Amino acid sequence: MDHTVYLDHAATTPTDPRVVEAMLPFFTERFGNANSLYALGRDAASALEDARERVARAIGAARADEAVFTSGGTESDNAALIGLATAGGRNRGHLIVSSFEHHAILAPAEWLGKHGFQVSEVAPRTDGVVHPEDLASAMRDDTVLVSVMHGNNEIGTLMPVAELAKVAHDRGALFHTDAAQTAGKVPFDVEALGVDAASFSGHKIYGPKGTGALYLRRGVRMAPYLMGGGQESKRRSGTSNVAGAVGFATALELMLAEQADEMPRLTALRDHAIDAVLARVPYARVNAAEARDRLPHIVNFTIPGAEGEAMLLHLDAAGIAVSTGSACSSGSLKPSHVLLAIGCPVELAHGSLRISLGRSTTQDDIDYFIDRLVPVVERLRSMNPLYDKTVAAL
Amino acid sequence: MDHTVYLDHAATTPTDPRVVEAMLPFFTERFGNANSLYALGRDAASALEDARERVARAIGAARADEAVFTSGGTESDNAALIGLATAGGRNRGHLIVSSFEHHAILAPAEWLGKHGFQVSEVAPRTDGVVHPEDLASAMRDDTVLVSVMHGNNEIGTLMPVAELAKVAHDRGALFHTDAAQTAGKVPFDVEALGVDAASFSGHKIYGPKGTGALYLRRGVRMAPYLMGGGQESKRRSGTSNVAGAVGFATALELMLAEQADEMPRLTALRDHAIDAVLARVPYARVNAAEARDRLPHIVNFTIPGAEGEAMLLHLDAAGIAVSTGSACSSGSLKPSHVLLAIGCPVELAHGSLRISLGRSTTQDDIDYFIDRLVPVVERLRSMNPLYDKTVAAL
Amino acid sequence: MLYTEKVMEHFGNPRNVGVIEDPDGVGEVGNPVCGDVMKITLKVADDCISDIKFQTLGCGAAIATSSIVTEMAKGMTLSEAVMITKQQVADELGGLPPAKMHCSVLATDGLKVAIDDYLVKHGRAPIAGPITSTDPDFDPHEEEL
Amino acid sequence: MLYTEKVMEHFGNPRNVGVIEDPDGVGEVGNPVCGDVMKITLKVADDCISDIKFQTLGCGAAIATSSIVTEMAKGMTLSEAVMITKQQVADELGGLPPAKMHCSVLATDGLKVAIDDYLVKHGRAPIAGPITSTDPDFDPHEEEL
Ligand SMILES: Cc1ncc(COP(=O)(O)O)c(C=O)c1O
Ligand SMILES: Cc1ncc(COP(=O)(O)O)c(C=O)c1O
Repeated sequence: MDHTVYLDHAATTPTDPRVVEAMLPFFTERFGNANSLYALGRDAASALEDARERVARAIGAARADEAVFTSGGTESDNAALIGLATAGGRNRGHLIVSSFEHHAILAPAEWLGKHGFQVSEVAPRTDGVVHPEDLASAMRDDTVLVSVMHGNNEIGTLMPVAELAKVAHDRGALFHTDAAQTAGKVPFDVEALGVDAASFSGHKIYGPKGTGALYLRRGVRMAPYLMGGGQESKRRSGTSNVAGAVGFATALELMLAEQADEMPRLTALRDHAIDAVLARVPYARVNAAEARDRLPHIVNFTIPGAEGEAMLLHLDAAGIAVSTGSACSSGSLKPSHVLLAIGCPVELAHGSLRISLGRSTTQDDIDYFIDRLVPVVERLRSMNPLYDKTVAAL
Repeated sequence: MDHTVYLDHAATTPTDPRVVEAMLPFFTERFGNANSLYALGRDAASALEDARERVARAIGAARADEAVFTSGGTESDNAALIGLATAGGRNRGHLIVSSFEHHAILAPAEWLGKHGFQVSEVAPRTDGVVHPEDLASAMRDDTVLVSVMHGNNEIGTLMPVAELAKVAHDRGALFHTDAAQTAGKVPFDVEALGVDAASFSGHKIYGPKGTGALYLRRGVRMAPYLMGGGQESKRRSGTSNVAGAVGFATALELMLAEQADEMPRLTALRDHAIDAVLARVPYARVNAAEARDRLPHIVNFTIPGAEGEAMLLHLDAAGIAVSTGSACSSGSLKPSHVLLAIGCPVELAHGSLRISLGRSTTQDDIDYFIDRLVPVVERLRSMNPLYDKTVAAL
Repeated sequence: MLYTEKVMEHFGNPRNVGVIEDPDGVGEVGNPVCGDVMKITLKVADDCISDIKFQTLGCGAAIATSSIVTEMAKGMTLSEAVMITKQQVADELGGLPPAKMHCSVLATDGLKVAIDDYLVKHGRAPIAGPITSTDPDFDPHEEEL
Repeated sequence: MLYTEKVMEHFGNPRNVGVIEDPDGVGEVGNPVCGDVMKITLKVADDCISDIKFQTLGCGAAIATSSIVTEMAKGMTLSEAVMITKQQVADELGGLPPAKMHCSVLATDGLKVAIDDYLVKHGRAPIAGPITSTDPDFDPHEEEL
């Protein structure tokens, strides 16, 4: 793995060495159970609460206890959807999710649909954005919960979350947003956005895998998802992963500290990549290109006539790591539900390629990627029995 | 925290430096998403599968894919109870748990009881053991699942799991056991025990907090608890915590490698502690003393006339870490449900103290603990307005 | 759950521990099934609490609240002392974890019972009235989320 | 999901890529909506496959199975070639991830269609019969757990 050009930061990121450093003492020395009353336990509890305060501050939460530590974005999403829907023993009602949510939202929504609730999907438009008017038309009197992601992990579009939350609130529903891809990368403030709950994931922001958080506005009731010893003020049981909480808090703070410099840097690199791909790969297009509000680091291309996985594997052979969409669906042959949701024809969706930039990314990385992409696409197109037909139909 | 005598290994353990060492590369270097197809992802996937094989081997599983990585004992317990009960869309049926399970079992059992299932509790006898005959009488034709822990975390008794599993199987029910306190400490083999599912926790065996595993026998169907990207062969979603899995596997292997030496060493220290406490603290007794099969490292005392938390705090002031039961219930005033389940009168249950030994424990630690315990008990008893009455009633 | 430094200080060095010989008033509240029992003995002079001692079986908060309530009450008039609230006891200790708030009820209740005991023994009307901790609906274990 | 070395080798260096000019038989299977399309052209001499080439739009497994099936078929009699099973194709590659097994169906189907095309064009009866991948109930995306 010598010459790795890593362009898959939306799938995961390396843990920042400063984060590892911050975690280390909590493995071997300050290892107490944060629920234990003696000094070692109190020390762990105070580290945990300190981490909680730092997270709360970083996301603009009014109170530290609004942040609940979890095992990652998936758990936060599952807990939010199911926990908010079923709070107080509720077993029916209507909920709305956008149709291009991560599967960590779609799957629990489907589960709720099989367990007494009614679930509607609100589709993004072709610009990759869920429009408040569309949410408004989907709202019903019995809508209890709306979940629309802050930023999409495959195409990088940002949603007007504050307006969407207002639409939900106007009809008396709670609003949750999946901020796994956005917190730390673009400004994110739970008070400014007015959300009731939000999900975060550590490994997307140079924190450790297996860490995350759920923001839960004070006063919002949630049935706990992991049940047991009653940790996290009874909202999430399981012995507190103090090292993980400290790592997550440290990672999030570092993101904020570097955001002002890193956002424009990545935006420029991304735009350079877009320009070069469009110039050098015939017929290539950027998915949801028209959205103005976007994450600085994610761009999704459709390359007609070349299949995504095949491009990925050839680029891998050249030491370049990219993805065809969400890492979760690797190994599946289903085309991306995100691309389909924004109206990309299924045969084009098979030819998608996502690159996502991060701290390590340089202009050289981008140039190397494009220099390799061009011949890969040519080669695959030359092997494609339908290439001429495909191009003619564009 | 200079003079800490740590006697609370059942609450949590420090991560072994060899475990930390094994994990480190997976934070910063080998950080790929195990679901990604390129080299960095395949490297992560192979480390994950290697860890899975090591875990499977350590618990005697026939196949590596019977081990599912989770975020800890609590998640494993929740997933097993709810996932096995509701597999294939089942929404009714009868289940049995023992009444002195950890709350990570009792709470999801209660949840199932509110969601269509009927739940019975089978009580341990005063020896702290769930007897197969008692389970047999609780079985019904519609019993779908039985969960009885392998070793109790508060009193250290071991259950005849192989016989209990047979009782369940004879009536067509699945059998799950919570092995969070036992795996690695005493022989544990899923094939020999014949269980269908078993829960494990990393931080009880010198592994990292926030890690664990669920054994799921090949062919046993389970509704996934964390839903999303379909990781872990669709049985547990969420980006794989590779560092955590490697840490957990390493910790478990180290436990096995050292078990033959460590078990008798801890047993001797424990028995020394028992002898000394009984000799030097009037009226002290060992809870569930009559059970022959026990964990080497856990012993629970009842000290009539002295309250548990008060003893704990005074011992803490002397640099000694002990617990009054499960760390989870610290901060609650409810007396231990475990002690009540084995018939300990509630007023005595308030006076319980658990010590649990581990790798760092020496004979000096035990002696220091007892030297400090004696005056603490004397002092508290001298402040107890009911002490004479309590003693007279014993 | 975290105790304040002041709680720990009173727990480690409780004031006024013991039993007054030949007391003017005695109050015993709580019961061992709940895990907390407190006994207050006091001496009264000129309707003031001239001496007060306690014995307590219970957790750190039970001992600390017992200790502080005796310190607070010593020297007070009886009618001042019965007015001490559980919140004042908790505040005096720099706060108590929510799960432990009931301990301060125990402390004020013990004091009230001892005062009324003195009054009734001297043929006077009780002034403290019914105590919360004997209310059958009072569940000290009900924690708030 | 992991590909074997042999899959990766055939993906990286596929054999017999291209289109035979003036072929004796042509088979095109799959469709772009499913993401996989394969076209086989072949030459026949003495009822043996004397030359064979493929073009494939598809994933790594689609390209590797296409490549290997042409290698396997080359030199076989037509009746031998139609007997090549998806399992043999997968085995020849050292196995395929479960989710990708359908790719080997595509490869054997393409071969079968090309052979029957040759036979029918020459006024003979087709020998391969119906192909699985055109079965409307066939869902290549149905993974096994
Ligand atoms: C938008 C979004 N939500 C949720 C998740 C799941 O997070 P995790 O991998 O931490 O479980 C991811 C990434 O996998 C994501 O991109
Ligand atoms: C028997 C038992 N089961 C489950 C658990 C929960 O495990 P974890 O803390 O890893 O969530 C524990 C310890 O807390 C335990 O002792």
